[in-house]
Amino acid sequence: MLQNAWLIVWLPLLGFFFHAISGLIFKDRAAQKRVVAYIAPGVVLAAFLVTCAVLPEVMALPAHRATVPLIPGLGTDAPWIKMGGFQVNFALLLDPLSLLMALIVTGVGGLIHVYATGYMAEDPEQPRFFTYFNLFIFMMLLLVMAENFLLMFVGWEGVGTCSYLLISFWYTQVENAKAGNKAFIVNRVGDLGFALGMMAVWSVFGTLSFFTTDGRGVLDLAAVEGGARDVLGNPVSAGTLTLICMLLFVGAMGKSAQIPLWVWLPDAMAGPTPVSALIHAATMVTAGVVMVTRCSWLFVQAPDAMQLVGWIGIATAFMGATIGLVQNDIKRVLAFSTVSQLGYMFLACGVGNFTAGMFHVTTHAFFKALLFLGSGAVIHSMLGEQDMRRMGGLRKLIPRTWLMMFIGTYAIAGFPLLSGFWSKDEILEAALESPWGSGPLLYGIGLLTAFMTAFYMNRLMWKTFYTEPRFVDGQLVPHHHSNFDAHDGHEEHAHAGGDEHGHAHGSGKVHESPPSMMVPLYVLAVLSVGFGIVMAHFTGGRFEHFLEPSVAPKSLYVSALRHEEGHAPLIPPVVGFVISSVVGIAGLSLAALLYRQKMQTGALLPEAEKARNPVYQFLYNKWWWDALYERIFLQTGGWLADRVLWRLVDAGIVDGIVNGVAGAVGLMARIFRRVQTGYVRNYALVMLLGVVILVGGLLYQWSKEPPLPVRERPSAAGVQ
Amino acid sequence: MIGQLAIAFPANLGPIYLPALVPYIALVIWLGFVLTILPGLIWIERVVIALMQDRSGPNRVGPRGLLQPTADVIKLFFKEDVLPENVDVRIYYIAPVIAVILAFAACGTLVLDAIPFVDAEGRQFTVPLTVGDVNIGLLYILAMASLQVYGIVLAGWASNNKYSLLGGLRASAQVISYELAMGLALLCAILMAGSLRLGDIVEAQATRLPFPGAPEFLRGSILAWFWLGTGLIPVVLYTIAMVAETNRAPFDLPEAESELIAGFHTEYSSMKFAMFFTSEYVAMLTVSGLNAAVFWGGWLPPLNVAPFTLIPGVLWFIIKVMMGIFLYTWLRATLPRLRYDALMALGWKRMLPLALVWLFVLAGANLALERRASSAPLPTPEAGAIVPRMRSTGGPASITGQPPASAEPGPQTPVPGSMEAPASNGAP
Amino acid sequence: MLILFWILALTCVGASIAMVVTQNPVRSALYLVITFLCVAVFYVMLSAQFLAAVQIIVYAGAIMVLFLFVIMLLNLGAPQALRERGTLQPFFAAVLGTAFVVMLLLSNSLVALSKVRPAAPPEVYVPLGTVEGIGKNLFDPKQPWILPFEITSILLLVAIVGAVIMAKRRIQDHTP
Amino acid sequence: MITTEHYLVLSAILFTVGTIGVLVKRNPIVIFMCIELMLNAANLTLVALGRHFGQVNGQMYVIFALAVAAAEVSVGLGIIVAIFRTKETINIDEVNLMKF
Repeated sequence: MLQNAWLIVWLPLLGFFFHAISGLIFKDRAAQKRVVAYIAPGVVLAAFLVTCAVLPEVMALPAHRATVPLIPGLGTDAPWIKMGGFQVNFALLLDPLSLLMALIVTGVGGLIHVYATGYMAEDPEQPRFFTYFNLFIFMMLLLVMAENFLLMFVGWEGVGTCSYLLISFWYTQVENAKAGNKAFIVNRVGDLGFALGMMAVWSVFGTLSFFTTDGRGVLDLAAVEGGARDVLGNPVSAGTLTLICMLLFVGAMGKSAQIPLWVWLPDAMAGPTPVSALIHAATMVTAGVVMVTRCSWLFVQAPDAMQLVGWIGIATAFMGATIGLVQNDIKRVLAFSTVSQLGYMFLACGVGNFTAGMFHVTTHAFFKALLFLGSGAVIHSMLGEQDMRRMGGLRKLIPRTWLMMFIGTYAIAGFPLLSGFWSKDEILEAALESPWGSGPLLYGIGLLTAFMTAFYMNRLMWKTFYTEPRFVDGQLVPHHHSNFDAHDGHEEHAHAGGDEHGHAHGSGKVHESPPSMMVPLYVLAVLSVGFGIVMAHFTGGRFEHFLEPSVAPKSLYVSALRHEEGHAPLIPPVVGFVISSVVGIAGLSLAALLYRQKMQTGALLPEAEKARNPVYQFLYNKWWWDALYERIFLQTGGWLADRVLWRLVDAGIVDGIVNGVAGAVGLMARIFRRVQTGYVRNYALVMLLGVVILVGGLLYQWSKEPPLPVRERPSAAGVQ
Repeated sequence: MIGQLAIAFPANLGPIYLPALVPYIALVIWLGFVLTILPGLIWIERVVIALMQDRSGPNRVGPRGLLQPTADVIKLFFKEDVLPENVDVRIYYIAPVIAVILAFAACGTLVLDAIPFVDAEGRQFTVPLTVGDVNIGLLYILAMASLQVYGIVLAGWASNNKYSLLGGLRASAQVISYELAMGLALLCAILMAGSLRLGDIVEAQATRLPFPGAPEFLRGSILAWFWLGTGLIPVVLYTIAMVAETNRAPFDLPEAESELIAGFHTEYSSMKFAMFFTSEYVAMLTVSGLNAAVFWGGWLPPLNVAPFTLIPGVLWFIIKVMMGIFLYTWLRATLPRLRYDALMALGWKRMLPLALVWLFVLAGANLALERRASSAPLPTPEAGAIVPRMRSTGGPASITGQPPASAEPGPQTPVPGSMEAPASNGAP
Repeated sequence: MLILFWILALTCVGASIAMVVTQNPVRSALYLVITFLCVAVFYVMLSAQFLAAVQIIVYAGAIMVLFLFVIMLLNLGAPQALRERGTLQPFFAAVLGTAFVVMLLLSNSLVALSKVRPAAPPEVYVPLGTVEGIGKNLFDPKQPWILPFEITSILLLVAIVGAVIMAKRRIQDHTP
Repeated sequence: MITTEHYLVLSAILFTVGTIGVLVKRNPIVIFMCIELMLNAANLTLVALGRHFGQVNGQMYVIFALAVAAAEVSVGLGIIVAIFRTKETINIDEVNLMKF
């Protein structure tokens, strides 16, 4: 099976091709949608099965690592680019890290695909949606399984493209298109960092492959005993490594929505909810964490970069949590929670506990997907309504959805023994023992963030499910998310051979979601509950051991910091558990206490109060980040572009030079055109002048050295 | 040869090297003939035309008008020499001179006969009876013929007369056009003979069999001559072209009375007119002589049998030339004048392509024959039809009158990388 | 021979100068014909008989007749038609021309050909100029002339077509 | 005794005369003639040098030069006729579109 690992990547790609041309195959849109709805989740789940089959084989290998060809039939050294010493191969790297991510991508992704078949059933452009979705899965798999930086970069850019396409999937609404643009453009900044980091890697290590059989890969060289070696075998200076790591981290910032490049993620919620779940919560935004983890051997030898990662992470976590406190859009709350959780992950990386970060990536994928899909189910039930201020009392109406959301909330809030608790606790513990100091500070902020997370998640629950309904059931106005107007959508729906709940839509009543949406929720709920305890507790740190071959050992980091290993933890783990549990439960409880008193309005502050409260405004407006960016980049940049670059540089200097040259030439031409009399004789005269000068020069030359050797003339050789 | 009698003159008569005198003898013979026959030609022409048109012709001056040409000459001598107004005087005067000089220059290289000599060691060799024997003889004649047009053109232009100018223009266009067909027709014969020298061409006819396996007495007979040997078409083409080249009827457009009064010599009178007249008839003699030499066996008798071989070669040649003159007359009496566009169309669209194609056909046939001959068991140098027969008197020596022996090694001297022995030409 | 050379050379140069000086194109053409004929005789003196004949046939017989034909056709014979205006052009031309010829003479005397390499004996070069010598060389597969010869034939064909196209009166020129 | 240098000097003079003619004449036909003269001068040089070196190449070149000259004259005179037809003159100073 190992040699067939290319199937993991190829199945979604084939799905993509199929969906892309399905419009040509099926004349009947309904039939097309039906077939696509089977093929799209089918290929992803098939890829999941292949991954599951490949996993034990890889783990059975001594190095827990395998390089397999990407193009079937070719070797692992099948070159994609080959220029001189620069070679990039078409190959996949299979190791615990990539396989873990592949499992998440295909597993969670598959579930979300199944969910999406229900969620997108009414959209007439459902085939296009799944086209992008399958392409995204392919690109994401390429990203996590790439054998080298450049192939990873392809996936990196590919998921960015899919993200853009899916955010603005309903492109007829201009906000969606703008959100897509914003995501794409902000990501460009990060991508530039990644690209520069990649070039720096190549210039130092002379290759882009992570591992090679001859031990000349980037990470092979970085993992050399006694510090990283460059391509010539010389030690790489810490400064160089720091530069490389910082550049790579800039890329991670963009993709994983860290300060200062986080602003695109909340806006990305404009896409369909499965997109938010899959791309902007479970998989793509973790790409930065994966990349940092993949490069852990580089990062651990660059302490300054690690510190930066850690501080950025904790700052993002805190900021995301604070903003999440006050958002009203159900998906936005989740989006800021995602930003916040990603911050946790980077915090884990920054303090050198990459496995904790990856653990959180995994658990987060489960419960955040659960939450997003649950919120999607809520939105679906509410006929497209997303604003929590117009919800409430849904627990009675959609109890199964409530249960799923409840599990998700408690999982993310760090309720004891649920999976979020384990991973978050591990991160906080690691932060407390931060190798570069400031451990208590990080721990404190982390706890505060965890508290706020629990609070705003329960706030979401209360606003949505427990308080009095702030709408009239049966009179809901459907919010049609579609590129076509309501009639078209309903006609499509009717043609699609409507199931019953189509009529529920028509009646404007809240209704439970169809099974295709609920079944993935159940699976994710189970994982959210059980995964953490199984992995972290029952199997005794199985997860950590599993990832060990892919991640730099902590000892390397500590030795790089010249710290001594094995000092006693500041607080024993049991105490840590308790503190985490208390904080989580406290946050949940506080929210419950506060909102129990506001059952009618479902809001802690009246609207008028909100407008006057500067703290509220500060948080509600996302710390004024967007305004800051607007001021700095849009206005300043606009001024720069308009006044300086266009009017001064382009119109003044560049055009001035060009026009000046042209004008000068014209002026010269006006002078010299007198030479062109039009009389051929004059031209011929000048030619003769040239010939005279030429022959004269030659003669002068010959007068100094004769062109031919002079010989004596033999006698009687004359003519007649 | 002086007849076909096996007479050979000794080469050295005392201190005199006889072959060196041959050109002077030829000059005397040829000039005498031309100057004598010229007035006669006019008489012949008039009488023949008169006979053909069933009228008396000249009959007042002398018996049967025989003295008529003399009277004409005297009249021309004594007529007033008119100089029209606004002519370009120098060119007006020089044009007839050019015409007559070039006409005579061309006819000088015609070969009248071959004189056999035997030197002191008893070796026989022949010397062509001609004023100037050049190894590019045919080219020379063509060159002179092409220059003759100057006389006409300049006369036409210098006369300051529209008719003259048009006549001159017509003449130049006509001569240039027909020169091509003429040259190509001659090339066919040159191809067969392998030489440009007139004497060689005639000797090639003398030693030729009419067809392979013909009886020996036909060798060099009238059937072996090139009029048949080149396949009839070249001789027809040449005959037409030669008439056109000399601006004679039916190609006499440069002096078409009905359109151009008298064409280029409208403004000429007296002796200058006589010069044009002379040049035209000398040119007729020249092209007829060329016709006779190239296509009709030159000085050869029609058959190598007794009554014919008794007549000297010079006489045979003159007979053939006179037959050409008769042809001219006959055509003039018979055919109407061509329209100008028909003239051009005939020259460019009919004769030139035909000549070109025929040249190719002939060359191909010769090549095939040569192949077959060279694959024969015992190839002889004479086997190929285009094997050049180089005369021993080569180079410019014969022009300068030096003994031919001095240039003996000339043509046969192999130059490295440039020449091969003729026999090896077609060998695979 | 030397006397003949000098006579011809002076005739040749004189005719060429007269060609340039005279205002009458027809006379120019005639003087040029004289020059060509002199050159033809030089060819004979240089043992290039074939070239001499070709020079007369092609240059004097065809090219110059063509010139005369065109001159007469366009009726450009009137001497006053193209009178030269007084410009500095002739002066500069004369100066430069003089400088040019002086330099050419200098170069000739400088190279001193016969001192550099002795002239070939007559038995080597005399056969070269005959029709046979030229022809054998021209079509000798070992010599590089066959291809140029064929290309020349194409060139002439092109020239024929070009001349016809150029001089042909277009029908649409005369339709309103 | 005519040496090769005689011919070379002669052709140099002829060539220069032709050059000057090209420069001073206004009648394109005469200019053509002058070019022909220059060609002839060059041909004379070639033949003279060919004889000097005992090589046939000089004469070969002249043959090709003759062919080219013939082609040139035919096309050139065609052009002149065409120009005359459109401009009613062939004064080369009035055929001066190649200027500012």
